[in-house]
Amino acid sequence: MSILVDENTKVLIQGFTGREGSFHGQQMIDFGTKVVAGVTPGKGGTEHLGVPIFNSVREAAEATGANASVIVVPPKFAAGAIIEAADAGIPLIVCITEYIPVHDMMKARTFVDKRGVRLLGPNCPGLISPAEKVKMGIISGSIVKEGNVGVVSKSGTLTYEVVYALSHAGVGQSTCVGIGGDPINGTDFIDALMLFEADPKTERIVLMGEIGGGAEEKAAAFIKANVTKPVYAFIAGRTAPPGRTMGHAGAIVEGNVGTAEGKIAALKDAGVHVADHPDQLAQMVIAG
Amino acid sequence: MSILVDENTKVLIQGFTGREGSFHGQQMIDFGTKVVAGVTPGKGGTEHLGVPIFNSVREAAEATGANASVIVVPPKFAAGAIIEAADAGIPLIVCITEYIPVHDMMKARTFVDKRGVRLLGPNCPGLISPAEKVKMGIISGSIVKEGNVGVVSKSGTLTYEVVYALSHAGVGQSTCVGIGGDPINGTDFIDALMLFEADPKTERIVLMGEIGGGAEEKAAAFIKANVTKPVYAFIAGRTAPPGRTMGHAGAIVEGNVGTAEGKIAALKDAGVHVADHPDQLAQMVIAG
Amino acid sequence: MNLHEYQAKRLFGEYGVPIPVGGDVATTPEEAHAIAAKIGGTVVVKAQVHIGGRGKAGGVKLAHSPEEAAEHAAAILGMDIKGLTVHKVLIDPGADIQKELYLAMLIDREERKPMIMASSEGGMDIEAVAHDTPEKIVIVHIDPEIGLQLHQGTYVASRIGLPKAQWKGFWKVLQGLWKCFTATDAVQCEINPLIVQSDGSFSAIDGKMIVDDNGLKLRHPEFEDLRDPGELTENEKKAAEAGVNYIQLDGNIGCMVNGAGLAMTSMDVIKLFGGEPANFLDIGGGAQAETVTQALNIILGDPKVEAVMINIFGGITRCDEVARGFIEAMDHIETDVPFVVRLEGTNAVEGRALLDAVDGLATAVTLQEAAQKAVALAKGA
Amino acid sequence: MNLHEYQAKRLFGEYGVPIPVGGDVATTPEEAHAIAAKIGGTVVVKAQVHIGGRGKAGGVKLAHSPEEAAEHAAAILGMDIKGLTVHKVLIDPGADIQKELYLAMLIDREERKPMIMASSEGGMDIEAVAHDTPEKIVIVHIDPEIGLQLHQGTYVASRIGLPKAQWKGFWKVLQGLWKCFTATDAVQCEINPLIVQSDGSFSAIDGKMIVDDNGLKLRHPEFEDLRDPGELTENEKKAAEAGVNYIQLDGNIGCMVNGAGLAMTSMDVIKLFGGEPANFLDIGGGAQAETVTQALNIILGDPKVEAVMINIFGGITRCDEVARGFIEAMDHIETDVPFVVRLEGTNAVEGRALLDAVDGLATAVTLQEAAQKAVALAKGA
Repeated sequence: MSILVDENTKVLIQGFTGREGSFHGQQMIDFGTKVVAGVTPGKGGTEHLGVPIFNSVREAAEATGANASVIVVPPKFAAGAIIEAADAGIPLIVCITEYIPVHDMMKARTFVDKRGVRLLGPNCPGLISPAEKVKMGIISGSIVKEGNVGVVSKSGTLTYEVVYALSHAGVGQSTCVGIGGDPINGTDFIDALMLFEADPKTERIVLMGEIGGGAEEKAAAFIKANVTKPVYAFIAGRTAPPGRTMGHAGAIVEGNVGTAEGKIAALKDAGVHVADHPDQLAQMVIAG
Repeated sequence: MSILVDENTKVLIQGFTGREGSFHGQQMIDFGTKVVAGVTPGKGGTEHLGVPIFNSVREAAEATGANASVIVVPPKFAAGAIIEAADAGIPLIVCITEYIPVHDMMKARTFVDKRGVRLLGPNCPGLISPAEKVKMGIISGSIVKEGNVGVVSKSGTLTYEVVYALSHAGVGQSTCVGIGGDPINGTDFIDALMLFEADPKTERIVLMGEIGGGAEEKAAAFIKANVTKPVYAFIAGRTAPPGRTMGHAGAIVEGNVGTAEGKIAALKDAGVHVADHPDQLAQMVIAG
Repeated sequence: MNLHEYQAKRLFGEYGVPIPVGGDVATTPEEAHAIAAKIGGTVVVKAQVHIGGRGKAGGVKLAHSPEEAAEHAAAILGMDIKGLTVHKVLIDPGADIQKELYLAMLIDREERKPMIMASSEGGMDIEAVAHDTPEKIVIVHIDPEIGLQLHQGTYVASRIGLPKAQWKGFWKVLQGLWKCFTATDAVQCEINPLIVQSDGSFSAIDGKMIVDDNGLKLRHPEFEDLRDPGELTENEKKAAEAGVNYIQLDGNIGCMVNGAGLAMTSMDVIKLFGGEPANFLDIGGGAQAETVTQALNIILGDPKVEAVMINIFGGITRCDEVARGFIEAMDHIETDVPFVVRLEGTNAVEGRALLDAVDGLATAVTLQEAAQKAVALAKGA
Repeated sequence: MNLHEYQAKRLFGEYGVPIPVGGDVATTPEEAHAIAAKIGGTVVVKAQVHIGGRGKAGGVKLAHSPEEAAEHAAAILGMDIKGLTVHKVLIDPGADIQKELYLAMLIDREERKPMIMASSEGGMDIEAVAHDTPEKIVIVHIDPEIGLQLHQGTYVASRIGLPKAQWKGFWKVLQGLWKCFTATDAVQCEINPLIVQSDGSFSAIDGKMIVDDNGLKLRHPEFEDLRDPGELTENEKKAAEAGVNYIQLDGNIGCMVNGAGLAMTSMDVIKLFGGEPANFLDIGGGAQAETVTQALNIILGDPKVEAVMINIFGGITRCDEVARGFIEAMDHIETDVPFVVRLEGTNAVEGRALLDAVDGLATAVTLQEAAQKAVALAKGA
């Protein structure tokens, strides 16, 4: 079992025939993911890496029964791709693309909410479920291991660090979910926490946040009120200077809002085990 | 008990200070409706018929706790008024205004759906609940009587005919609901049938349809599958010539679509008692 | 309101849909000659009437010279097509047709959204295509909040089998049609056929548009000039001015009712009791005395009317206003036509009291009674 | 990207927000004189710097003659305000202030929607207003699908206490600001104060704008000309050109990392082990060898750098690409600065194999190990 995906998840990839789409599409296939279709306008009717290509998501979904989409198209077309997938009735959309304009994302997010569609990302590494052999995104299949720790993170590569350390120490994951660090995105910490809390396969939860915004503080309040499973956390950006955006558009400390200290204090107050560095986080989880 | 409204319904009226707003607003008050606010941009801070006036729905709702709105503003502003009420979080909107452009209504309907708001109308007589003493709209309070017949109708004045006949014969109503005959509107027959089916106070249901569209046929299918209470119906427009719009923008027979014969046959097939004229409908209900 | 082909295509063109270049409308053979000469080469002469099947009726003809165009125009102008007289012809350049498509923007009432309907099978009756080969009909719903999206254009282009080289041109047609649809408050914008020419470009060589009357009234008063007055009866013109819903029928009992549903019901009940309604007339909600006066004038303007039934169940309409309008009308109209009046609902007591002062007026308590009396009065006339 | 007041107000004006007439920007006292002479009467001379509190710092002065304007310009140009040098002054006409309001269009991340923030208390620090008198802050969220609605303008106008006669003018300001906000991909459009003049008209006498860098890159390349180059270090300019996220800091350990979260974490871990990061540098996802080469050049362009830590955990980024970029950079750069490289994840094996060919390169298996080695190398330097 897993959150968000299972053995019935049939994935289509928007932007499959591009450079990144091909590379990571192949990795998804290699991991065992049922990649049933690719979408590239103008290449419909062809085949790529053994998968049929369609001109539009709707045609792909109608022909293959795809029920989840991974988006790896350029930023200019990414919000449109999210809207296209939602319009075609795809219930789960994982958008990897970064640098999407915030105005585009506000429209896309409102649209997916209206359709009751779950969006992960954008600017996120996607999700991976070792037990279900489903990988939607770019988290390396080689670093994960089947197990019972649910991982949710704002950051892609930081997730890899922690997951890698966990797996090396023999602690597997139920599902790893990257929600992305953009100011406007889909699934947030609380959504993921709710899913992990409800998932019988998940016994412990790892949360990786970063400076900026108030998502970690809200997650802490939610954990305090609703999460019974042990939660472990790390917050990146303790040394970041205020007023400068740290890569992720959301990662900026403005005034006293969004500091690492505030987030760590809130999490600790909620009973969360907070680590000083990623290796320590893995050690804490391993120690149980 | 009643559908849609109860003793906690606090009504605001958008367009209260206008000619129609004043007349029907007074009638709503006289019927016993808790009219807590009026909204007329520019007249905020004044009073009208003993009710405080606000410049906007949000101000009115914040100040008075209004949780339902009746809209009687001119067609040019009516779709905007619906959006304003939904935007202010009003969960029940009754729009009386007719002649609203269909493009405006498509936008407004999509917006209210997104907010999970119930819309009745536009171009409808509204609703009235004798037992709860709530009247939102223009159905004359003098013709209704407390009882257990649920009435739903596309047509305003036709509703009055039937309700009048029922009341005169001593058969009261739980709630009378006019859904309006516009091509794009809110609550439809099926919504109302679901509510009446679930309402313990409603024992029998009266449905008045008219030519055009397919709402009556769909209602018939729904009744057949889901409604256990006896349903009585009348369909207006048996003598209407095809291809001519009969007042209501929705009332047009195009080809074989939307004929009175087709609707009557579908309703009869669903076990509905269909009358030849309004008085007969009342007689059928009275006869039980 | 229905627009003629030439009006629809001009609007399409204004919003960026490619249309035949140089086409213009003529009301005389001389004008047709001049337009054809200006266009040069082969032209097509097309009757402008609000009815289908004009091709089969001989209302569309090719001409290879200005002289021939004038001849065809002379033949078509004044022609009767299914009861409608042709007053105008459109002279368009002859088309370079490689492929004929169907493309329309409509409103889907069930989904409460605008929708694109398209097909690779253009130039024929789309209902026949839908019936015989439903898989060739492509339907896409447009979210009215965010409007037409690029992926929808791609989907339609792909489904109707256009090669990728033509997608960009098709997208421009679709965008133009959508802009036209929304900006003009249209409920239908149809291009049949939309042709692909030998260079891969598109042209809307036929067009049909219906504009929402409510939108027209509020936002496009200028479209009133596009209304074809030849297609309304005098009474219908008067009704449009007075703002009442009026449709002339074949019977002899005039009806004045408030509310469309009750108006239809009143007609139904008249028929049920053996009469024939002379019209549908809904004075609308909240009508004032003046509207009532105008409505009565319109009803009595139909010479077939031998009795009038007034059936008002007041809601937003107040019976006393109706009574005042009736009394005022009676002051100005000389007529022998008998009336039966039934007032009920809002301010009915006040209204009935006013009518008590009118001599010899038949009244009724119920609609059935009113209808029966009206049928009797009409037979007695 | 932050815009200067004069840039923001010009854009506001383009989208219909009323701004002071005749205002212009000067880089010399002579230009200031000419602009003031053209405006006539009293003018205000305003320093154009991306920092608050310029008024208190003496960066805003009234002048009653062109001569006085030139004098003030001479004093303000070149002035240091909180570490920033003033290169430009705006000369605006003196304002006729009856009332000062606050109006801004922002993005609410929690609600994921644009929002209007307004207050009757303009001309002062809005955070102080929000703190002291929160009831005087009016917030309205805008649905991004349907955009600004008239009722929202009415609500704001009513809540900030404008008399009805001024609503129409206020609605135009709001519409203009909304158009500007969406058309320019702004994340902030602030007018503080928006003044009401004695004739009841509005004028945006101060303005602040921040444009979304992603939107700018895709849709507004022309805005690059508005960037104030004086506020970026040479290295930051190079980073912007290379498309990497780079922020120069005060330490001596250069960092090159993929991913913002891991880059911040790498800085945190360096600090944890007693070092001081010299920069934040995220090469982004899927960086090619060329980007890596440019990034290394940027890091080494900072003379404070005494050791460099490269920490790559490949996902969409491939370690072999990074290794190739590193090797290429080493071919062109002469440097004594020691490196520690840690590669993990996608194509790490291939990447490490490539690096094996580089003599004397320190490598690490974990981030902690890399950080410890980098701290040691920097101390040894």
